[in-house]
Formats: sequence, C-alpha cells, structure tokens
Amino acid sequence: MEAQAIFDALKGKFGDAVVELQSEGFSPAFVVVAPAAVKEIARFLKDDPALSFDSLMCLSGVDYKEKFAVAYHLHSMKHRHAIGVKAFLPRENPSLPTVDDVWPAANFHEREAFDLFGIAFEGSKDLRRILLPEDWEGHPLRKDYKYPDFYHGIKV
Amino acid sequence: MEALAKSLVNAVPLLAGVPLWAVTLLLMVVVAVVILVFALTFEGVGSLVLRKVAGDIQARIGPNRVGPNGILQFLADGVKLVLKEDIIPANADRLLFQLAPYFVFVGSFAAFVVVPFGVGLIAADLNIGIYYVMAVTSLVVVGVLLAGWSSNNKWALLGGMRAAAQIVSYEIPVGMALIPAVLIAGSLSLQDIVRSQGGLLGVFGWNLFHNPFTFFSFFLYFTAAQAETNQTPFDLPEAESELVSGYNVEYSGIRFGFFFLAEFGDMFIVAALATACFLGGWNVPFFNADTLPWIWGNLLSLGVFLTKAFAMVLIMMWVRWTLPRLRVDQLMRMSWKYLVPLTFVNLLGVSLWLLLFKGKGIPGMIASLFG
Amino acid sequence: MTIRTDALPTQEMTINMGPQHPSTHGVLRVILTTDGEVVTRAVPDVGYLHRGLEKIGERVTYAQFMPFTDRLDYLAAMNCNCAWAWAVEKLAKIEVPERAEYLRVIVCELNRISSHLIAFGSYTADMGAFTPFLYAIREREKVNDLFEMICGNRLTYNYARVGGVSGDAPPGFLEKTKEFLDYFEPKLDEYNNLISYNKIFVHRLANVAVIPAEEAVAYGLTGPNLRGSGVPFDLRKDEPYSVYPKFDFKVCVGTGERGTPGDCFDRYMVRINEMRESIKIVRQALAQIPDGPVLAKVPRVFKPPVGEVYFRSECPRGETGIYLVSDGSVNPFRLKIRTGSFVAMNIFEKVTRGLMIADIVAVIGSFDIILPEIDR
Amino acid sequence: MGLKAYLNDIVEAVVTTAKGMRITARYGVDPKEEVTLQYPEERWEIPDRYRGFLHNDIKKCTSCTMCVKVCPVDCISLEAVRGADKKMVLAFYDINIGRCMYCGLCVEVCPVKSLTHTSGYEMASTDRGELILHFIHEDAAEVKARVARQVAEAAAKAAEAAKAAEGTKAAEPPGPATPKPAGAQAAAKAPEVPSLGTEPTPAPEKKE
Repeated sequence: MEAQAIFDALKGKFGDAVVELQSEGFSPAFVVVAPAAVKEIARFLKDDPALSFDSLMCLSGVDYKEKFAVAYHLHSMKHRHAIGVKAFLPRENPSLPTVDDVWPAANFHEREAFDLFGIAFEGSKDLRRILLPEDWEGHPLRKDYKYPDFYHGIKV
Repeated sequence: MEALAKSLVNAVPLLAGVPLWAVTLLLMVVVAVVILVFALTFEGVGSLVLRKVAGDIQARIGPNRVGPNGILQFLADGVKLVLKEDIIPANADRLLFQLAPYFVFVGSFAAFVVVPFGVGLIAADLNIGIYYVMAVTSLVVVGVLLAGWSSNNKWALLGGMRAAAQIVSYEIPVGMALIPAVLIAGSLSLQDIVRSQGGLLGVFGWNLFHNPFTFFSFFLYFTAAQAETNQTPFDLPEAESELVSGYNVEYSGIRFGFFFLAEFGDMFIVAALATACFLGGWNVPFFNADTLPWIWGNLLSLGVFLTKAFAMVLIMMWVRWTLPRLRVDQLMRMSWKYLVPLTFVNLLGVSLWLLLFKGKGIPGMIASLFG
Repeated sequence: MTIRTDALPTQEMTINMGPQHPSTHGVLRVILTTDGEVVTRAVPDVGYLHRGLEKIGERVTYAQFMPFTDRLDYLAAMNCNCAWAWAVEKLAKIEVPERAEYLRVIVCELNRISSHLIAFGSYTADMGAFTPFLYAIREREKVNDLFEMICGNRLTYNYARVGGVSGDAPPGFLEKTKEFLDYFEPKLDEYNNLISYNKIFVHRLANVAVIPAEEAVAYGLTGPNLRGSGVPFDLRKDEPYSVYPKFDFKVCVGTGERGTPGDCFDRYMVRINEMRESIKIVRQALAQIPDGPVLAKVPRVFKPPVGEVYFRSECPRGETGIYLVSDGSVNPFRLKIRTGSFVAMNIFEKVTRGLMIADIVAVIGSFDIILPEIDR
Repeated sequence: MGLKAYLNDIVEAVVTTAKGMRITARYGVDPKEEVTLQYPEERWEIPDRYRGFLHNDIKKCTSCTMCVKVCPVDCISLEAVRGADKKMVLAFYDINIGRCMYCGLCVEVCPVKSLTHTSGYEMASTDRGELILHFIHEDAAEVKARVARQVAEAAAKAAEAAKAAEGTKAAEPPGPATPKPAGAQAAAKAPEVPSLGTEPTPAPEKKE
C-alpha cells in the first residue's frame, strides 16, 4: 500500500489527529500525527488487516533545534510495506504515551530516546537510562547540550 | 612392609641395634617420598603433555619457549605458582580457606598407596585396596566444598555445590563398575586383581575380554571416573565459561597449585585403576615377570604398567579437547538415569556369568577347549 | 517430622554476571536473581561501551564518519561500512559503478562468513568445547588475509567510500578468494560432524529459550535470530539493495531440527547454513564481476540534499538500520543506528525466565550479540 | 520415556562422540596442520596496501593542511611560515600515532601524495611522547627565526634595489615599474572552504 493510501486511511479514521504527510525527500514517507493520539494510531496500524504493521523497525528521537520529534519506522511482514510516523513535541519537558504494549520492541528504543533526549514516555513498562549511568545529568544528544566538566571527579 | 624391613635388617648388619619398628617407619617414609616425587613429576609433566596434546589437536604448537621444545614449561609453571602471592579474600573464612587445598591434595595423593606399579612395587598391598580408594577419593568432595564455601564468592559457592552433587552421585557408578574385577579376582586387593589377569592367556587374560559385561563395565567405569575427577565433559565445578572457574576462583599462588596438582593426581589414579582392574595391570603379555631376577622383573612390569596408564591418560586428554560440557541437571540425569542402572545390570550380568561358567571367561573356556 | 520451612528462610541470590565475564561477548552486565541454579530474573544492563557514536556523527562529515562505522560492529566492519555508504547514497541519490557494487557484495559476504565463524567458535567455547573455536579462528585468519590484501587492514577495514570503494581488487585477489572458498566449503561439514550434532551440544541447545515466530516479530528481532524462529525474512531477498537481486541463494530458516523451531539450536544452525549460502553468493559474484571504475565522481565538499532516509541492510547480527536526517550541511543533522544485537537484548529478560545459569550463557551465544553494536 | 528412546540416546551419544573424536584425532596426529606463526622469528609478509604508520616526505609536502582537516581524530598538526620566495616553509609537522586509527583518509586526500603508509607496525612504547612522530628535525622556533631572518634580508635587499632603482629613475625618466616589495604578506590564505569531501581519485593511485 502506498504512503498516500495509508495516510488517507489514517486521516479518514482519526481526522485532525493526523496532521500531514511528509513524502518529498523522505525515503519512507512520514505521517505526522498529534502526540496525544500516538497510542490509538499505533494500535490501529498494528491491528488493521489492510495495514498490519506488526514490526517496529526503529523508534528514534530527533532534536529539530526548535522542537523535538519521535520518529517511528514501521514495517509489515505480511504486506511487506513500510511507513514512518512522526510526532512533534514541544521543547520543554517533551512527553508522549508509550507504545511498548503495542510493539514490545519499543521498550529499549524508548529508554534510549529518554536517556539521550529526555523524552518521557508515559505508561512505559520500565523507563530508566539505558546507555548512560543512572546519575548522569543532562541528555547528550540534544543540540544545546553542554559537556559537564567532571563526573564523579573524572574529567569528562 | 615388616617383611621387607626384616630382610633389610639381616641384610645390613649394622642396623641390628635399631629397633624393628624404627626401621619399618623409616622404610615407609622412604617409600612415601619416592611415591610423592613420582606423583609430583607426573602431575607436572602431565600438565605440559595436556597443553601439548591440546596444541596438536587444535592445529597449533603448544608451549615451546621454556627449554628445548617447551620441556621445562611445567617447572616454569611450578616456580610461578610458588612465587605468586597467594591472596586470601578479605572476609573469607580464613581457616577453612587455607585448609581446603590440603584436603583436596591429600584426597588425591593418598590413593597412590594402593596403585600396583609392578610385581613387588606397591606402597602397601592393602587387602581392602579398591574399597580404600573409593573411601579416600571422596575426601576430595570435602575439600572442594570447603573451597567453594570459604572463599566467600558466589561463583565459588555455586562451583562447590556443583562439585559436591557431581562427585557424590558419580561415586556409585564408579564403585559398581569396579566390582566385576573384584568378583573375578575374588579379592579387593589390587595386586590380587592384577595377578588374576596374568597367566599364559596374555592379552586375553585381561578382565576387559573376560566376558561382554566386563567389557561394558570398563567403558562405564571410564565415563563415570571422568565425571568424578571433573574432566571436561563433566567439568562443571570449574566451568570456565559459566562460573568463571568455579571453586578455585579466589585461589592463587601455591594454593591454586595444589588444586591443579590434585586434578592431575586424580587423572592418574583413574588411569591406574582402569589399567589395574581391566587392562591387566603390570602383567607382561605372554610372559611371567616373576621368573626374571628381582630388579628386572620389577622394572619391566613398571614399564608395562606406566605405558598402559599413560595411554589411558592420553585418551582422557583426547576426550577433554573434543566434547562440550553438560548442564548440571543433565549431569545428574546421566548419573542416576543412565550410569547407575547400567552398572547394576552389568553387575548382575557378571555375577550370573561367573555363576554359570564357574569363574572362567570366554578366553579361559576357549583355552580349556584346546587343553 | 515436618520440615519447618519457615524457620529456614531461603533467600534468592543476586549474582552479577558482571561486565567482566568470559562469555558475555563483551562488556554486558546481567543481574541474575537465582534460586540455586535456576534463574528467576535476568536483567541485562548495557552501556559500558557507549562511545556516543551518534553524537560523533553530528560533528564529522559524511566521509569522515566511515572509519567510525568500523567500530560499530568490529566483527562485521565491512557490512557496517557498506551500510553507511548505501544509506548516504540513497539520501544523495548517487549512482555507484557496477564493479564497486560487486566488490562490496564480495567483501560483505566474506565478512559475513568470518563473523559467523566467530559466532560459531565462541558459542562452542561457551559450551565448553575449545577446539572448534581454534578451527574457526584459523579459517577467519584466511579471510583476514584477503581483507588485508584489498584494503590494508585486518579488523577496521574502512574500505567502502560514499560512491564506491576505496580501491580496486589487487591482482590475485579474486583467485585467492576462490581458493579460500574451495578450501572452506568442506570445513563446514567437518564442524557439523565435530560439534553441531554432538549429543551433549544438542542437549545443551535444543528446546532452550524457544521464541515463537510472532513473538520474534513483535520484539523486532532480525537476521538469524528472526529466521531461527521460522520467519523467512532476509533483507537481501525481501528488500533487495545493491546487486543482490542478481544472485540466487536460499534463505535459511530454523526448522526445529533437534527441538522446537525457534530454540537456540535453530539460531545456531541458521548461521552455519548461512555460511554455505554466502559461499554460493561470493562464487556467483566472482563469476559475474564486470570491469570498470570503482569510485563515482563525488564532489569534494559533499553536501547531500535536505531530507530524511531510513536504509537497512542485512548484517550478520541482524538488520543494521540507519536513520539519517540531513539539513543540507556538510555534517549529518541526526544519525540513528539501529542494530540487531540491541533488539536481541530487548527480549533477553523475557526469554531467560526460569532457565539455568548455564542456559544464560547459551542464550547470549545463540543471539550472537556484540556489545559495541548495542551501546554504540 | 520409552526404552527405545533410552537406548537410542546412548547409541547417539556414543556415535556422535566417536565422530567428533575422529576429527580431533586426525588433527592431533598430523603435524603439518600447525598454523602458528612464531612471531619474532617468522614475520608476516605484509601486502603492499597495508596501512601501517604514516610517513610524510617533507620535500614534497606543500603544507596545504588538507590532511589536518580530513583526519577524524585530528592527530596531524603542522605549522608553516611564508618563506622569502613566497613558498611555505614547514616549522613543524607532527603525527600523533598514539591517536591515529590508521583509517587512511589522509593518504587519499593528500594532493601531492607525500603522505604515505609505511608497512611498520611495531612502535609500542612506554611513554606517549615517543608516539608523536616529528617529521621536521629542527626545532620549530629556529625554523621560524631562520625564515624570519631570510624574509628580513630579502626585504632589505628589495628595499635597496628599490632605492637604487629610484636613484637611476631620478637620473632618467621612469624606468620599468619597480618590483612590488617582496615583504608584503601574500594573501594566499588557505582556501577558505575547508575541502573535506574525499578528493575523487578517478583511478586507483598506483597503476598495477
């Protein structure tokens, strides 16, 4: 199914929660959605027989300087087609509902996005830092991240 | 030992004044030292041979830097172990920690007493030979458990528990597999067992070919004994890749050396028992060693015994570098569900065979056919 | 007499299968809570090898990031190099000459063989048999010689370039590769006789950590871990890139040969069979390789168009997906690398519930994880 | 489990073990299988594309700083001073092989091919100072002083030439235009946009 068809299906079902389709210059096209409706859209994308996106390839946080975004890359084993879903988030305390009950693969990716970007995922099974030590301050992959001078007395 | 002491006294007049018990005591110490030297050199050379055989099997060379072609490697290892600082972990149970290696070494060295090296070459021809070996080698369990518990390390504790479960549950098949040899020889003493395989039948006199059941019991014994001495298919107590080397993880220096030597001591004991009970011990095939004068008879029989024992040790090393390791529950299942029933059936088979054919094996019957 | 169990409170033991452990294939720490030998909960704790590759990616240019992809999965550096080159070429729509694509496929498949050899060797070493590990390393050294000939280094190859490869095959390289393949093919059957179908090895692996097909898909497993559960999904076949459509090879799938489909033995056997398929691919590639240039014209100051691309390629440890956001400047704007081992650790806690400590080692070996890929 | 499965287990165990042991025995007894290379005595013959330590042929080097810019770990550092005859004279050229990761990007990007890989790989040392290769053996300050003196002399010579030229010019109408004073700092700054993309080498460097 083509990106446009998927977009129309979602637009039909969720109306204004589905904002726009970024397809020019985006290799798997992106459907931009409102952050609040991510869980319902995710469940629909997985359960709908025509779409059946059963495998979450990659979930990544992106810092667009003035706003954050969480990009989901989905793929369907049955229909062998792929789509991207993006949710833009405000810069201060970005958060959106988790999808790790829809795709269990999301847990580690969400923990990484939380760890490196500070994006909180409400209702996540266990959201803690994955790559950095627990008591690390700051989220390194943000564009405005300043390196701490010392960490437990070790020069960074 | 007294007979030997008496013959020594009247052979050397100036000893007449010394009381008999002192002479026998002195003699025992001398024999013990000889055996200890043999055991230590065997264990040293054994570790070198193990690494050379491993190198050969794994398409590489093995140690060749110390001495010509790596011959003195085991001396280097020994010196290294002695010079290394032997650390005792902070809140380890100090006394038990220091005691454990001695238990393990004594457990494995004490069994050398009854090993029948040659016609007259045996430290003490105990009439309860095999029973004594079974009792003494189970001392190793105590040592390993102590080591596991006292080094206050979770991995060591797990290693110790595994060792206890393994060695105890494999004692039964080892014991059961040796009893056919006892039934045939009619005595527990190892010298008698070896003599029962002598005679002019030569190679066919061995217990191995006595009847099909003893043939199986040799292999059962060999497998079970490998398990009892923690050899590779069963080296769970010091499983390098899981328990980071199990019970001897906190040991270093000469204490670790004792565990290391004891392991090779056990290896030799298993090989010695296998040769004595199933492969005709020091019997020179088709030739009676007693007829030779005293010194040559012993040397020849010693040579035959050692070649057979070393062949068994090499086979153990060969198996060691081929097979992966069992899991603990599979280990237990193998002992209780496979080895124990098989050895019992085997034992039944041997005793029925001896009852029916009045103690004669297949080779014996064939020989009696030809008169 | 009744055993007063209340009086003897048995406590669960928490063991640190710590970052420094002989069989965690790198600095992985697993916090085991065990009841005796049986593990009640095994929580992986990753991050000990986090070097911030994605942050470095935003500081260096597209060409300068190539040597860093060697450090992503150092056992399959060629695959990661080529993945990065393919991703940037997809973003900037660069046309790569035919010979360069063939060379890339040859070195990627050779690297798949050498990576699976390490997976096979270290797995049998974890199970206690050291000899196959030495045989695997001996074969891998021959592959390293080939790589040293073509790109000058034995581990961090840095061979691919955006728009082609750094150097053409030196004289004698193609013949030597053919020689290696003929030498290597019978070795696989030898390994199977030596260890794969060995009774103890099969007992240690069969029916351990079974992952049904839909659970593997739900947890996003990829590569041999996914195919081990019976899902015939191979990116080289289902989302063909480069010149893979020109070769015919079979997708090896776990069939539950010695246990149920999706157990450790299946994942292991998929890797062994995949080595045979890679031999087939390299042979066909050697036969059909055309002549021609090996590097396309790429402007010195390389500025890709603005846009976002997600490219994934089939690496030995699963799918390496690169999500590349470019704002038209010389440096990538955002770079997310998703790897097979990272996702395998996700399912680790669920799969190892109720196994024994020796099985934890078996599961780690069957997923063939490698830590630089997880922590990046 | 039935007796048949029980016996089958035993038979299978024995058969597979025997097969495995046959293979290890084959390797065990046959001595020519050894693949070990005794390192200090036997050396590995290095292929010609081997990326060992870097070596810079100073005479050919035009100090264009391309290698400094392309190095991902910034382990090359150089400083050049403008000489009297407009050409850049290298004050120091250091490569810190402790940091270098031998990726070979600098060798590819060097326009004059003065930076090459040697086939050396044995440079382990106890202190990091030894790991910094200095390709200019003189001390940097001396070089700068010497170059400054040359520039000063050139400037002085040029100034006299200019005065002499004026002397003659004053004697007869304006002669040829006086040469532009050599001392002015030439504006040839390094190309402002650092060239970072790899320089396309259309054909492999060495014609095989």
